[in-house]
Amino acid sequence: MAVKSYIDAVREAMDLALEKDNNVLVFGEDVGKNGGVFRATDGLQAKYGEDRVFNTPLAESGIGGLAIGLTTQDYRPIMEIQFFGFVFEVMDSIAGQMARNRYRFNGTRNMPIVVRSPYGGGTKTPEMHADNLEGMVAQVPGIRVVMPANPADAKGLLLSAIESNDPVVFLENIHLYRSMKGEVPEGYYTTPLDKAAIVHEGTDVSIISYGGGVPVALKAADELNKNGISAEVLDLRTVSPLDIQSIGDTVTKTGRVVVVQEAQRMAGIGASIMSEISERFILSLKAPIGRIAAPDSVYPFGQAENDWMIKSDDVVAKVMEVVNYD
Amino acid sequence: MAVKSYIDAVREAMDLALEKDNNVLVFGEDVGKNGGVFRATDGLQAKYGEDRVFNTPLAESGIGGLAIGLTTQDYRPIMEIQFFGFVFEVMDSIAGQMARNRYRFNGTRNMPIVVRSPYGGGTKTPEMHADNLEGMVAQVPGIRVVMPANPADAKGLLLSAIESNDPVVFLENIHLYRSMKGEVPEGYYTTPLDKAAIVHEGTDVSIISYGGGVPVALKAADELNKNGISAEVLDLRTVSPLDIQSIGDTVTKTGRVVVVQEAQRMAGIGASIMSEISERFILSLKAPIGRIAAPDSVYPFGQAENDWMIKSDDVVAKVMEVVNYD
Amino acid sequence: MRDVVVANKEILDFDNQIQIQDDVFPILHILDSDGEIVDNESLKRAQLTEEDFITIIKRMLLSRQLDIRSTKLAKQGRFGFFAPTAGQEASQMASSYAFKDDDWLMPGYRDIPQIVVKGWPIWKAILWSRGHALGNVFTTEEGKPVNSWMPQIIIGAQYVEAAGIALGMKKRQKDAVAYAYTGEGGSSQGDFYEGVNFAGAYKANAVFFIQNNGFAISTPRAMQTAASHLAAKGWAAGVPSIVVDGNDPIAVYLASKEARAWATSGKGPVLIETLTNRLEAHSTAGDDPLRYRTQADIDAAWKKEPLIRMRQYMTSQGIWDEDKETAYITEVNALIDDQIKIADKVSKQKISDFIKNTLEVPSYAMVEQITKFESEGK
Amino acid sequence: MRDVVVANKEILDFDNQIQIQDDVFPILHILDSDGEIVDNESLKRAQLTEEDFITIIKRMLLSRQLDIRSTKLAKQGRFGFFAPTAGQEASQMASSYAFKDDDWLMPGYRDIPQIVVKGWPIWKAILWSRGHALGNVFTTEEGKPVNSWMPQIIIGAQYVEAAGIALGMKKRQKDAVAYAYTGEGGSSQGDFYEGVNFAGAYKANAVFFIQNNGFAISTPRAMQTAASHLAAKGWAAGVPSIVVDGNDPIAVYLASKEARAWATSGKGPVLIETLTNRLEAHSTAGDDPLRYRTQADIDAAWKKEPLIRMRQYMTSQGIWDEDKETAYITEVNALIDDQIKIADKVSKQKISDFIKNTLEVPSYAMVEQITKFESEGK
Ligand SMILES: Cc1ncc(C[n+]2csc(CCOP(=O)(O)OP(=O)(O)O)c2C)c(N)n1
Ligand SMILES: Cc1ncc(C[n+]2csc(CCOP(=O)(O)OP(=O)(O)O)c2C)c(N)n1
Ligand SMILES: [Mg+2]
Ligand SMILES: [Mg+2]
Repeated sequence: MAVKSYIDAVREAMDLALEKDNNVLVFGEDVGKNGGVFRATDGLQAKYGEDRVFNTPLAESGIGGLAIGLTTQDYRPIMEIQFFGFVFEVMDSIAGQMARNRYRFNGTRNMPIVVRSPYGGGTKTPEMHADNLEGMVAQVPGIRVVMPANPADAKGLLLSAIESNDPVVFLENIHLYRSMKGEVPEGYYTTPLDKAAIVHEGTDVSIISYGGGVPVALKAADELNKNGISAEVLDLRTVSPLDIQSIGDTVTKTGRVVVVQEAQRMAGIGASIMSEISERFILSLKAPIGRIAAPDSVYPFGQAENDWMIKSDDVVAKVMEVVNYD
Repeated sequence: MAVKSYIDAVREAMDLALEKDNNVLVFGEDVGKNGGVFRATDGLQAKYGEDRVFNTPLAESGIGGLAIGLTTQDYRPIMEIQFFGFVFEVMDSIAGQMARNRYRFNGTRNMPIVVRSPYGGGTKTPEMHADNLEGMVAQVPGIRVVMPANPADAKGLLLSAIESNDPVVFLENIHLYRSMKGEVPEGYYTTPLDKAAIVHEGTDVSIISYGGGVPVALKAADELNKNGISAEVLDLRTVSPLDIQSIGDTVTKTGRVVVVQEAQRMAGIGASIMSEISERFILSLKAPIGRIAAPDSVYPFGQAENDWMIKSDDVVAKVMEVVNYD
Repeated sequence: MRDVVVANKEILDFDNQIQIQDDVFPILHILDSDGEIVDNESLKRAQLTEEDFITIIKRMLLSRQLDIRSTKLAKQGRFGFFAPTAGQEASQMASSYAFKDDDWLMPGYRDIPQIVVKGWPIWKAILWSRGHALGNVFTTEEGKPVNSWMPQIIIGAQYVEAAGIALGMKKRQKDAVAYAYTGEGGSSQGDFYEGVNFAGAYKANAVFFIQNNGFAISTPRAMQTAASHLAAKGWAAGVPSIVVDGNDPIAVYLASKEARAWATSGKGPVLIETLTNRLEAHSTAGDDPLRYRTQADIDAAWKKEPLIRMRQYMTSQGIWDEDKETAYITEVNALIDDQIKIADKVSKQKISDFIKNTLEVPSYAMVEQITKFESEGK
Repeated sequence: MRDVVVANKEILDFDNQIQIQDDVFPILHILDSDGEIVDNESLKRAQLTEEDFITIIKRMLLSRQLDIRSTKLAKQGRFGFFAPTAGQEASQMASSYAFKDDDWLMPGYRDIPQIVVKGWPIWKAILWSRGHALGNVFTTEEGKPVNSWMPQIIIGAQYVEAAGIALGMKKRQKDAVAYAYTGEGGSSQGDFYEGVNFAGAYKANAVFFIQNNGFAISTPRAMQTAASHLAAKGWAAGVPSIVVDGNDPIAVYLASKEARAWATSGKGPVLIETLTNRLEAHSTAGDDPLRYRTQADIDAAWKKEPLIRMRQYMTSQGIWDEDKETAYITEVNALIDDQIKIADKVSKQKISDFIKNTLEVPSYAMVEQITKFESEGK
C-alpha cells in the first residue's frame, strides 16, 4: 500500500467517484482551475471538464441551493464550503433544507449531497477559518457528520459519503491535510459510515475522540504505554449519529473514560458521548468521565492558537487522574 | 401581584425597557403596527414612535446586521426573529459576529443585543416554526441563551437580557405565550441570568429541565407526589452557560436525575447537563441518568406533533425507573 | 474601457439616475380592468385559443373556489395552515399555464393552486395544509410524478434551489425550466438574490416570479426596498426582468410564455414581477388585515381583481357566460367536497414513520426509538 | 398604474433590455492612464488643493510601501495574514480621503490601508495580521477612538452591519456616514444585497464600495454574475450607483465626496463600483495567480496602475517630483521599521485573557478555566 497524505486521499476519492459515476459533480468557490485553496480538487477540472467540476459565484447559500436543486436532475453533488467557519452562511440549506427533505417528502426523495469542508486549528489561519463547529451540525436530525482522522479513512469515508443517499457533512482537518500521512489502499473502496474504529487497543482506559483529536489521543496513548498504562483509543469517525455500540463496548471493557475533542468544552461532540455513557453504561464506570477540550472562549486568533489547543500532555494527565481514581 | 400571561409579561418588559432607556430599540418583521404575529409588541410603536419600534424588510441576516451596527451608535437593540426556525438565515450575525465581538475587540466593545424569538411545539404551526434549536446556539461561546418557563421569569429575565452588555438569545415558548398565566411582580425588576431556580422542592429525585419542558416536569412532579415520590424540579432558565452549581446542588441532594427537554435526544441541552454531571457529580449518583426527549426525527409537521412531543407520563415513568433503580 | 459617451456630470446626477428605473421597467398590460384589450398586437402574440381562454378562466375559478372553501374550512379547524390567494389568480394561474409537465415548479406557501393544476390532487394539498406528510408525495392520482417541490416555508430558499434545478436542466440539455415564485417581501431575502444571480451567472433554465401583492404579512411594499420596481433586482443580475400587470391574465401569460422560451433557448433566466393584490388576510392563522390596512384600500383592490376583467372580456367574445360559470363552480365545489372526504380518510401519521423518514439507514438510537414507538402502535 | 408609454413589444425585447445596462452605467473618468485630464470641469468640481493632491499621493505611496514590506515580511514569517493591495491605491486611498473622522469605516480583510490612514497605528495592523487581539483596539497612538470595525473576514457581513451603523447615524441625526468596502466577489453574497437594500429602504447614511479588482481568489469577475456592471446591484435597490475608473484617483475621490454629501443629506446611500486590478496574489497564504491568470494579463494591468498616472499628472503640475517621492518612501520605510519593532515588543496573548474577553460576566466553567490557566501563567 502506498503512503499518502490526507489531502491526497481526499482528492483521490473524488477522482474515483467522478470516474465511476457521471452523476457526481464537484463545485464550490475556486475548486476549478485553482484546484481549491488547499488543492484538494487539483487537476479534477482538467480531467473531468468544466461541466462536472466548476466554480461558483461567491455565495455559500447559493452553493447549498445549487446542490439541493441538482438532486432533482439525478446529480450527486459534492459541494465545497471553502472553510467550515463559513457554514453560517449556508445553515438553512444544510439544517433547514437538505437534512429535512427525505422526511418532508415522506421518504420519496433522496438527498445524495456531500458538503465537504476544511476545519480545525494549528495552521494559523485568520479567524473564522479554523473553528470546530461539528457540534452544531451534529444536532441536526437527517444529516450525517463525518470527520476522518487518517488518510485511509478520509478516502474510504468520502466514497461512502458520496454513495450515501442522505446528506453528509464531511469535515476535513486542515492541520492533518499535509502533516498526516498513512497507508491508503489502492482503488475504489468504501469505509462504513456510522462505525467507530479502535485505532489503539488497550485495557485500562478508553480514550474516545474524533477528527483532529485522534492524533492527540494516539500520542497520549503511546506516552501512557511507556508508563505502563494500556489505553484504548476509539476514533468515532462518524460523529453524528454516534456509534453507541462501539462506545458501550470500550466503556464496558475498561470502565474508565476520557473524552477528547478539539472543540471548546461547551461545543463539539464530547457532551453527547458523555450523555450516552451516563445514561446507558454508568454501571460499568469505575471513575468519573474525564474530558479534555479547549476552553470556552471564542476560537482564538492565530498567535496564541497553539497554546489554546488541546495537548497530548493534558490527555495523559487526565487519563492518570481517571486511572488512579478510587 | 397581578396574574398575567407569558406574552403579556414579555411585552411589559419591553415596554418598561423602552420607557427607561431611550437607547433601547425594538425591530423586526411586522413588530410595528401589527404588533408582531403573536402581538408581543402590540401597542409599542404607538407608544414609543416609529423611530424606536419599527418594521424591517423581510431578511433576517439584514436584521442581525442592523442590530450589530446600531450598537456603534450606543443603541441597545432588541431584534425579533419572527420564528426561531428562521435562525438559520441569521446564523452568521449571531454565531459568527455578535457573539465574537467582545473577544474580537479585545474587550473594548459591548454587544448589548437581545435576539427575541418564539419557539416550541404544540400549536400546530407550519414546519420550521416550532423547532427546538436552543442546543445549536448554546454551543456558541460569547452568547447567552435564555429560555423562561413562566411569566414572572419571562419579564425579569428579559429585562436582565436587555441590561446585559453581551448578546442574549431570548427564546419564548409559543405554547406558553397564552396558555401559561402566573403572578408577575409590578414594575421594573430583573431576574438574574445564569441562575437556575428550584421550581418544585423535592428529595427523592431531581428533574432538570428548561423552557417548555418545565411545565411538563412540574406536572410529572405533582403526579409523582400522589405516588409518594418527592421530586425536585430544577428550571435552568439560562441554558447557556449552565448553572453548574445549582445542578450539582440538586444532584448531590437527591442522587437521582432525570433530564427533560422538548428537543430531540440528539439536540437540545440535555447532553450538556448530563456531561457535567458525569464529569463532576458522578459519585453522588445512585442510578443512571434518565433522559426524556423527543425522538431523533426532524421536527414533525402539525398533525402528529402532539404525539411526538414529550409527555408528563413519560417523565413519571422514567422517574419511577430511576427511583426504583438498584 | 468604453468611451466616455455620457458627461461625468450626468453620471453624478444621482437623483436622475434612480428615476431612470421607471423608463427601464414599463408595465406590460394587455387587458384593462374594464375587460378591454389595449394592445391587439400583443393579444395576437399570446396565441391563446378559445380553449386556452376557457382553461385559464376555469383555473382561476378553481383557485378562487379553493380559496373560499379553504378559508371557511380552516375556520372550522378542518383545514390546516392556509394562505389565501384571492386576487392573485392571474398572477398564479395565467403564469403557470405557460409551463409544461417537464418544468419544475418551486412554490412558496401561497402557491398551492399552481401545484394543483400541475396534477397534485387536492386531497394531498389538504393533507399538506394539515401537516400530513402523505400530502408531500408529489404524484398525480395515477401515480405520475408531479415536478414540484413542496411549498417552501423558508422565504427565499426556493430561489437558490430553483437555480440548482435550472443548472441541472441545462447540463442535461433538457427542454425544460425551473419556475419559482416568491412575494415582494421575499425579494428582500439574500437567498432571493443569490438564486437569481447564480441562475444568471450560469445562464440556467429558470423563470422567476415576484408576486408583488402589496404586503408581506403587515409590512407594505414600500418598506421592503427603495427600488421603484422589484424587477430591477433581477435585471441587476444581468437577467431580463419585466413588470407585468398582475391582474391581467393575458399579459401575465404572454410574459411567462416568452420567458419560458428565452430560458430554454440557453440565454439564461428571466424574472417577472406581477403587480397584484392580496385581497384577504395573510393566512388563516389569526391575521387581521385591518390592523395595518384600511377597508377602503381593500375595497379598491377588489375592483381590480383579475376575474372581473377576464369574465367580462370572454363574455364579450361570446366564449363565456354566467351559466357556464355557475356550472363550473358547482363542479369544482363537488370536487373539493370529494377531495376533503378522501383526505379525511387518510389515517394519522405514526411517529415511527417520521423517524424512518429521517435517514435512509437509521442510527442506533433511531432504531431503538422506532422499536419503542412501534411497540406502542405509534 | 402608469400609462403604457413603451410598446409592449419593446418590453418583451429581452435582449435589448439587458443591454441598457451600459447606458445606465457609464464610467466616471477624469485622469487617464497617461496622466492627462479628460474632463476639466469635473477636476474643478473635485476642489482638490495642492495639499490634497500631496496627501493623496502620499497615502497611495504609503499603501504601496506597506504592501511591498508586508508581502516580504510575510514570506519571512514576521507578518501574519496579508492580502496585497498593489493596484488598488486609488480605489482605497482616494476614496477614503473623502471621509471624515466621525464616519465609520467597515473594511474587508484587504482594506488595511484605509484603517491606517484613519489613525490605526501600523503596529496594530501588524498585530492584527499576526492574530493578536491588541491590534483590534481601535484607537490612535494618542488614545482617540478610530471609528473602524476590525477587517471583516466573513465576506458580506460588513455590508449588513454598515446598514445598522448608517441607520443609527440617521436616528442620531449625525453628519456622518458608514462607508463599507467589499470586492466584486463579495457582491455575490446575500449579505451584500441585504445590506444595500436595508440601507436603501431606511434612506440611511451609507456609502458602499465594490472594489472590482477582477478576481475573487482565482475566480474571474465574469463568473460572479451576468450583470455587465456590478453597480446595477445597488441601483436595483433604489440606491444611486455609479461605476468609476478605479485607477483614477481624481474620479474615485470626486465620486466618494459626492456620495458622502448625498448620504448625509438624508437621501439615502450611494454605491460606487471602482474598476481596478489586483496586481498580486490573493494573499500571502500560498496563492499562486499563475494557476488561473496569465502573466500577460498581469503585465497589462500593471501598466494601468494608479500611481503611474497620479505621479505623472502631479509632476506635470509641478507639485511632485522624484526627489519628493524618494524622500517620502524613505520616511515611510523608516516608519514601518519602527512600527514592526513596536509590534515585536508586545507580549504574547494569554489564554486567560481570551476567556475573559468572551463574556463580560464569565460563566461557572469559564471561571474555573481562567483560574486554571492563570495558575499556569497562561
Ligand atoms: C425566512 C423567513 N422569514 C420570515 C418568515 C415569516 N413570514 C411568512 S410569510 C411572510 C411575509 C411574506 O411576504 P411576501 O414575500 O410578500 O409574500 P406573500 O405572503 O405576500 O405572498 C413572513 C415574514 C418566513 N416564513 N421565512
Ligand atoms: C463568507 C465567505 N466565503 C468565502 C470566503 C473565502 N474567501 C476569502 S477572500 C475570497 C475572495 C473574495 O473576492 P473579492 O470579494 O473579489 O475580494 P478581493 O479578494 O478581490 O479583494 C474568498 C472566496 C470568506 N472569507 N468568506
Ligand atoms: Mg406580498
Ligand atoms: Mg475581487
